[in-house]
Amino acid sequence: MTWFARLWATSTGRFGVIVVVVVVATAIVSLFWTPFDPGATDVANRWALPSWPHLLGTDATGRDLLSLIMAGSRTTVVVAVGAGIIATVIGVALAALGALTARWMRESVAVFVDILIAFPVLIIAMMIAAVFGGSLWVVIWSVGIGFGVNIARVTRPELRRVLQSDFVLAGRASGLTPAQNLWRHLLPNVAPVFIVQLSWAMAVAVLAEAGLSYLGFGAPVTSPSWGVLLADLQQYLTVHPLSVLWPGLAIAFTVLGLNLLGDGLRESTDPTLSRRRSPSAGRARQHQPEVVS
Amino acid sequence: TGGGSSPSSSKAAADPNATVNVRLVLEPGNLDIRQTAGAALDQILVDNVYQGLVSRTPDEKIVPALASDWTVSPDGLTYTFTLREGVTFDDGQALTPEDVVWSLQTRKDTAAWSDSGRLANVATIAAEGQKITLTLTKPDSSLLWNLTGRAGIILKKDDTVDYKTKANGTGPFVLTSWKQGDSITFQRNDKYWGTKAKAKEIVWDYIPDNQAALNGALAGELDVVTGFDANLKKQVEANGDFALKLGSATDKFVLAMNQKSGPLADKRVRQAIRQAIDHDAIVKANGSGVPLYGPIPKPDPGYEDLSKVAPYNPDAAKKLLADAGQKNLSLTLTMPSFYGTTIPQLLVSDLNKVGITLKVNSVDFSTWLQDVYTNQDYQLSLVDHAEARDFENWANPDYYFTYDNPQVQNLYAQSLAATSETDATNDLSQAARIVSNDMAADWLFNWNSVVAVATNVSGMPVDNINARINAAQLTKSKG
Amino acid sequence: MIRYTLTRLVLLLVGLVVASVLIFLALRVLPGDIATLIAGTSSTPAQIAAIRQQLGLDQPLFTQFADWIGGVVRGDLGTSLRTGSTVASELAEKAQVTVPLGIMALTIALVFSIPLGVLSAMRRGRPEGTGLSVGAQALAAVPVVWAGMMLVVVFAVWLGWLPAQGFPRAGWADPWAAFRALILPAVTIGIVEGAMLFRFVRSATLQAVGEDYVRTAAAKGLTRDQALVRHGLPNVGLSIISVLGLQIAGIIVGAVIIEQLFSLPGIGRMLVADVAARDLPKVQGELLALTAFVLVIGFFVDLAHRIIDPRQREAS
Amino acid sequence: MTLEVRDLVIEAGGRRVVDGVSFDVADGARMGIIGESGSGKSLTALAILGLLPDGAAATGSVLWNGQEILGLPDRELAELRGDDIGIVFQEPRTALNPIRTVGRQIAESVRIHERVSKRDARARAVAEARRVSLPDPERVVDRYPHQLSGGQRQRVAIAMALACRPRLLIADEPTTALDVTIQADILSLLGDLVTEDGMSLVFITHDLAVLSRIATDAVVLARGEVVERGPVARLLAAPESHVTQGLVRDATATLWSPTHTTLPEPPGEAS
Amino acid sequence: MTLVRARGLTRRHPVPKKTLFEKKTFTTALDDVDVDVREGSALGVIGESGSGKSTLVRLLLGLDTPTEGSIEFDGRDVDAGASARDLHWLRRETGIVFQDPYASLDPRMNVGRIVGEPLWALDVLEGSAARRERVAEVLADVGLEPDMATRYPHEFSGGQRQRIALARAIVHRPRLLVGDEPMSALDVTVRAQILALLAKLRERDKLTLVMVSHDIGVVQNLCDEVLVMKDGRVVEEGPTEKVLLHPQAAYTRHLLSSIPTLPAR
Ligand SMILES: Nc1ncnc2c1ncn2[C@@H]1O[C@H](COP(=O)(O)OP(=O)(O)OP(=O)(O)O)[C@@H](O)[C@H]1O
Ligand SMILES: Nc1ncnc2c1ncn2[C@@H]1O[C@H](COP(=O)(O)OP(=O)(O)OP(=O)(O)O)[C@@H](O)[C@H]1O
Ligand SMILES: [Mg+2]
Ligand SMILES: [Mg+2]
Repeated sequence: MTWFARLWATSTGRFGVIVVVVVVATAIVSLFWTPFDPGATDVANRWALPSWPHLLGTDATGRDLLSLIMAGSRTTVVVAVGAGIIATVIGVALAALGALTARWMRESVAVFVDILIAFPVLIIAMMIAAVFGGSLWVVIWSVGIGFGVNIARVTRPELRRVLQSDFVLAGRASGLTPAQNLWRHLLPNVAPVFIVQLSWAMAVAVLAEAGLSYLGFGAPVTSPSWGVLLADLQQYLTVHPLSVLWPGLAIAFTVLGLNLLGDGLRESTDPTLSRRRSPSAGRARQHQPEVVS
Repeated sequence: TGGGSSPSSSKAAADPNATVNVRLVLEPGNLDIRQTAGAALDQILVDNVYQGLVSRTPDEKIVPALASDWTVSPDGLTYTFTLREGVTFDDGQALTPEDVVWSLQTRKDTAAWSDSGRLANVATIAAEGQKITLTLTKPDSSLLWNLTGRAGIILKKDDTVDYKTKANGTGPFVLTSWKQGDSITFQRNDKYWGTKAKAKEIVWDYIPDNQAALNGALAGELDVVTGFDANLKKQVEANGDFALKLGSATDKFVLAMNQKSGPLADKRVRQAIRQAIDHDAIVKANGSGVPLYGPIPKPDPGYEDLSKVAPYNPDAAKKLLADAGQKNLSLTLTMPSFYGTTIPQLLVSDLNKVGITLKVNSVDFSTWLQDVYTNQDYQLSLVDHAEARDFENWANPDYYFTYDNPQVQNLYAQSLAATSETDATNDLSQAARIVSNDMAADWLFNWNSVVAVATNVSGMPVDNINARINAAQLTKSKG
Repeated sequence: MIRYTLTRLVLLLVGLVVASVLIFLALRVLPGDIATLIAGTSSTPAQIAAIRQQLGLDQPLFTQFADWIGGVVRGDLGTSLRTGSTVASELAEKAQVTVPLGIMALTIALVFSIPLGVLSAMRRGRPEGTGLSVGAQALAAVPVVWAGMMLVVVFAVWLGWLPAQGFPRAGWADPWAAFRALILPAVTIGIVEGAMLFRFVRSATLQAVGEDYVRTAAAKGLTRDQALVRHGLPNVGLSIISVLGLQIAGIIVGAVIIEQLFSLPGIGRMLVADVAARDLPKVQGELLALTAFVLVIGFFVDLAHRIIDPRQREAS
Repeated sequence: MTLEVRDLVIEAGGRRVVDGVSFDVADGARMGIIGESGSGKSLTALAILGLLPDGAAATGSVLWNGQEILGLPDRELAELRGDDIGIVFQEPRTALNPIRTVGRQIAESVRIHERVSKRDARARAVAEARRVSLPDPERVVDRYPHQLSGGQRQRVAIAMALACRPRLLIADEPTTALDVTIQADILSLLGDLVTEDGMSLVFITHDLAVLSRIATDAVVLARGEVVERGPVARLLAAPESHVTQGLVRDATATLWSPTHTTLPEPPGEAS
Repeated sequence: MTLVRARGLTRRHPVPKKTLFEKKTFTTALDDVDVDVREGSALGVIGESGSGKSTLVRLLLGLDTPTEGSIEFDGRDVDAGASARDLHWLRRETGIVFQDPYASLDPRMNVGRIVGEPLWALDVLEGSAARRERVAEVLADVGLEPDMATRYPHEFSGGQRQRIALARAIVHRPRLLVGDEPMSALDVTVRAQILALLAKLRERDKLTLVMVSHDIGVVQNLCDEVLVMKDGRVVEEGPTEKVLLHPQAAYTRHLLSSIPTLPAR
């Protein structure tokens, strides 16, 4: 079975995949079509309740909420992917430095990572926002840095473990250079741990976008973004409670999807959850059922 | 609107021991009235704690304060004030003429103090008994007005009070505590020289979040909510314990355009932007305020209706842009982040309709000060200029407005030098018309204050309360 | 153990030094300064220069850093440029809101996540276990701002049981009012953080279910649930302790947002205001204190690990 | 005290992995269960005590002294476990709780079933540790599992299973993870204990040589079914089913033989 | 003729410092060991867990650097510190099978790639077709179907996996095959099969074998020389017959007497 089939077989994974597909598809569709121009205001029709033609209603300046939510998924995708990429680069770099280099280097990197972890994401965000003004980049970089450090922390021991595994040694015995070994054996085997972390990082990024937008460090106030929309509409919560529901639901739905995707990936890639790991020493005999799920 | 304070609708007798909780939006950085800029300080400290020789009413009339009366020589060069007797500072020390001379002189001579430039025309300050005499180098029709503000505040000579966190004034209230990030508390000054304040205690609660303020009001934790978002009107009125009051104000939301270079140096582009913006929609979306088409708002002298200069007309705007050869114009608006999202949303949409892509960069106020105000590194900027009678900025070519028209500068100088109020006003309105015709900027609207006042509260001023709130009459009845 | 503590202490100090340099440098990159802010929108360059000199902002960077660090070493976190009061005293004052808020939030998070996480792991595969897990997943996905608003609308605005915002001016002199003011904010952070913790507890417990030593314990005459609780959980607890270290950072972030939402005069809101005001000495003092706090928590987490886990307690 | 297993069927992961296994263990008997890896030996043992892992379920009948114990509520089964029936598992590395002293773990079943005080429990732990020949029992009870060697840990596991003097001991490959020298010690220890107390023993292994040392009778499992049963000596000397024959042949092929060193005849062709 | 010749091999590992203030300490995994492996012979290494068997094997194959001592392979110095490419000559001559059939195969590679890895890495045989052919051939040699090359390790039983590992170790036709307890993780049935396979390869390809095992039966059946180790030292060595049937060292005797036996048939 491919990893995807295994993922699809778990109910969490399936839900996660569906959510991600829905969000990405919405983002793509919104590039070409939304019911209304998401930026177009129509003050005469402000605070319309859900009805035709504004299926989800309108906001304080009469913008169509459905169009805004659709267009906002673009921002969400950009934030999630951007934060994901930065977290990946930082995570891999720090994990590699912390696992593959000389011992003094490994240990200093580990200490450095521990210090960085002590800086909450938000504080990184505030600093970046103060320098460059509120923008998506603030969210992307701060979550990317913050979670990259987390990923490094989780991936490093995993990398060490794989590094000490017999098949890496066997690779050396077969004549592989360290670089070849890294590429052929180490990275593919660390990838699962990594991907799981990544999907959680993306979930955090989506949530962080909402939190940072509320504090004014997030996306530009006029860009279609769920976080901005939520921050914007929450001011009128007691008067127009229905409108604030939509961005909240969109965020919760996406975050739930990404979290469950991460859980599903973990279930479907972690060998400890399907069969017991072989003891590293001793003469424990292993048995393998004919069909492995 | 227009009255100094809202009449109380409650018949119940005022409670002399009342504590009134007033929500304000922006907290001052510190309490140093000498040099810390920002309306947040004047708003509560001037009149209530600190006083000048003269003061002003919410509708901009100049009235006696520490001076019981004053005279101006016919040539407009000598101002003579009679200082009241029996005035004491909060620390118990009596106010002396030396304090007055020292305060004004130090203000004039200390660059770091705010508004020191406003006393630039004053040549000498002298005291003789209770008579304080100011002689001027040239007539200055704004001097009295200036003395009602920071420039005229009277402090105790060589006071050692920690100005940053405490105050020592002569007003009807004593500042008793400042809990940073939360509230400032005033207590009635029982040794006040004039009519004593009505409430025993006023608490200024700083709550930036509108919804939190509304919740606080609904939960009975606040008696007055200023800076109320008119969009939340329904909620507060449904509650029945509050009434919404509208007050006039001199807040001008100025869409400044950097006309030194780039596409905005072209007057047609600036006009196109003005005509593309639907000012009525902005007012409607904001829920309060009045449209404004020139640099002087209605409460200030020199106001006239300039709505014909650049009326809303997207088609005309498109044509102007085409004439100017601007296709696919993309502009960046730099604005402090605390003005909310409604206005930028409308601007983006309106400009988009005529083919201008607007990017909005909302930043910390300090970043705005550095980039826009100091370095003039911007294309469009949006700031609320709350100060009354601040036309001088259009006559200052170095100001961040980047507007430089000698004719306007002359007219303004002329108005300052005028010894008759009518002349001064006429000069101002003429200058304002030129500024608007030059498309020096766009004035989105004249903000009005919206105040939610509990039905058992009386004496809450509603006009111009962004500039100052005289709380002497403010009080609450029991129940 | 003592040696280990010393080693770990050295690491902690190294961490603090690195952090202080990072903080100092990072803040100097901020555009705008407090002098222009004090001077305002009708200022002249001369006025700004005068203020800058008055505040010592014209000193070279290194001098400023040396002054600051020198003070920190002597236990002086610095003074605010805006108000002239010491950072330490302001932190101490705001801590009266934030620390109880954090403790309450953490307590709520723990009280709700640990038993329910364990329960849902024990009832895995059954409707109630799945239901708990789905509920927690959903809660963990809710933005904290949204959760806070909903709670306010229900419990403060509709039902009027609890205050909607603010903190009593009397502070803890009026303990009941102060406590009530913190309930909604703490519940908001508590359930969102607790939901995340729940997921962790559940998965750690599920892992413990499969451990051989839990089965061994059951073989000795415990029911399987008892075996899990008596033998699995203490081990789960070990990993929860490490996660808690990180959770504290999460609570700090939550506090910044929540203090804003509930207008609480706490450290988070003060920090945001100070950054906006470019009161750099104060911001760096606050950040250093915050970082030190998290690092110290990390220190104690590691020590706790050592003490609880005999495998690590061993020196050699 | 007899154990009767009748038509035990275990479904795991949607497959039938134990299919109709029956056997009896009389009082004082030493019964072996052998079979190749994956033949269902461990699951059978776990099913008897109601300790099957998640996703596995048993049907059929398990009688302990004539009482049906299969499908009893966990609470009632728990009273039997450790008291009437003790079990030792294969892997000494993971079978002990890493954060509890071994003394506490040894005495736990005593505390559960006999409700003795903490102090008495400790004394019992020392006594039990001595019984399984742990060195320096007074001190060893205060150690943690990671401070013991593999052989010592397995002794602890045995002490734990025996602490309440069960009537039946199930040993699931208790020596597979150990060195031969240690294995020899443990086997003789077990043999002695069973003889002394007269309890019955179910010994699970895949190793015929080990089986022949410890058990008198055995059942042979293959793919979840019993393919042959009888006295061990007979099974080794004259295996009937070809599964047993294969096991015996393969065992001989790789087994150390102190008498000859010539290569034996080629073993079963690689499949 | 001596294929491998090692003198005075010592390997110490630093004990990780638990605190900054500790002195550096070492454990000695291997202590002054001499080994000679004759071309075409089969050397068995036995001894209890932790006696340094694996350490010895790694040193012999240049996978680890000795703290002291030297190794020659076919008269040429083995320098484990050299770059991977500079060791290709040694890798072409040697192959290794590890104990754990689950841990030694990369779960994310198919069998064809795993087995073909030495060919690829060592640049043996030109062209992917030739390599594929050799992989199919060697799979057949170890008793697996050639079409299994496209499957993944987890689809195989332990015994089959160990054959895959064996195929990888011999795919480039080395002269020396080293097994580090290649059978101890398998059950008797499979063990017998692998044993037969090794015997066949030894016969047919004239492989030199070094076989580490705690399982004395395996050594007895496969090897003509034996090395007995304890605590990093060699306690006894010599022809299999001599050492196993007439052990001299007390430890060897104890070891042999611990082994369970079947009653004679
Ligand atoms: N939790 C489980 N879920 C699904 N299948 C299982 C589970 N546990 C065991 N099995 C399968 O049941 C069969 C019997 O397993 P069992 O552990 O009883 O074998 P065994 O005879 O003890 O083998 P070994 O000698 O290797 O210990 C095997 O095919 C195994 O794969
Ligand atoms: N990387 C290492 N760091 C520290 N000590 C090590 C390391 N590798 C091996 N040792 C120690 O060296 C000694 C010999 O180990 P080695 O693995 O060679 O033993 P072995 O005979 O192969 O044992 P086994 O039969 O368990 O595989 C052991 O005490 C081991 O703990
Ligand atoms: Mg088993
Ligand atoms: Mg080894």
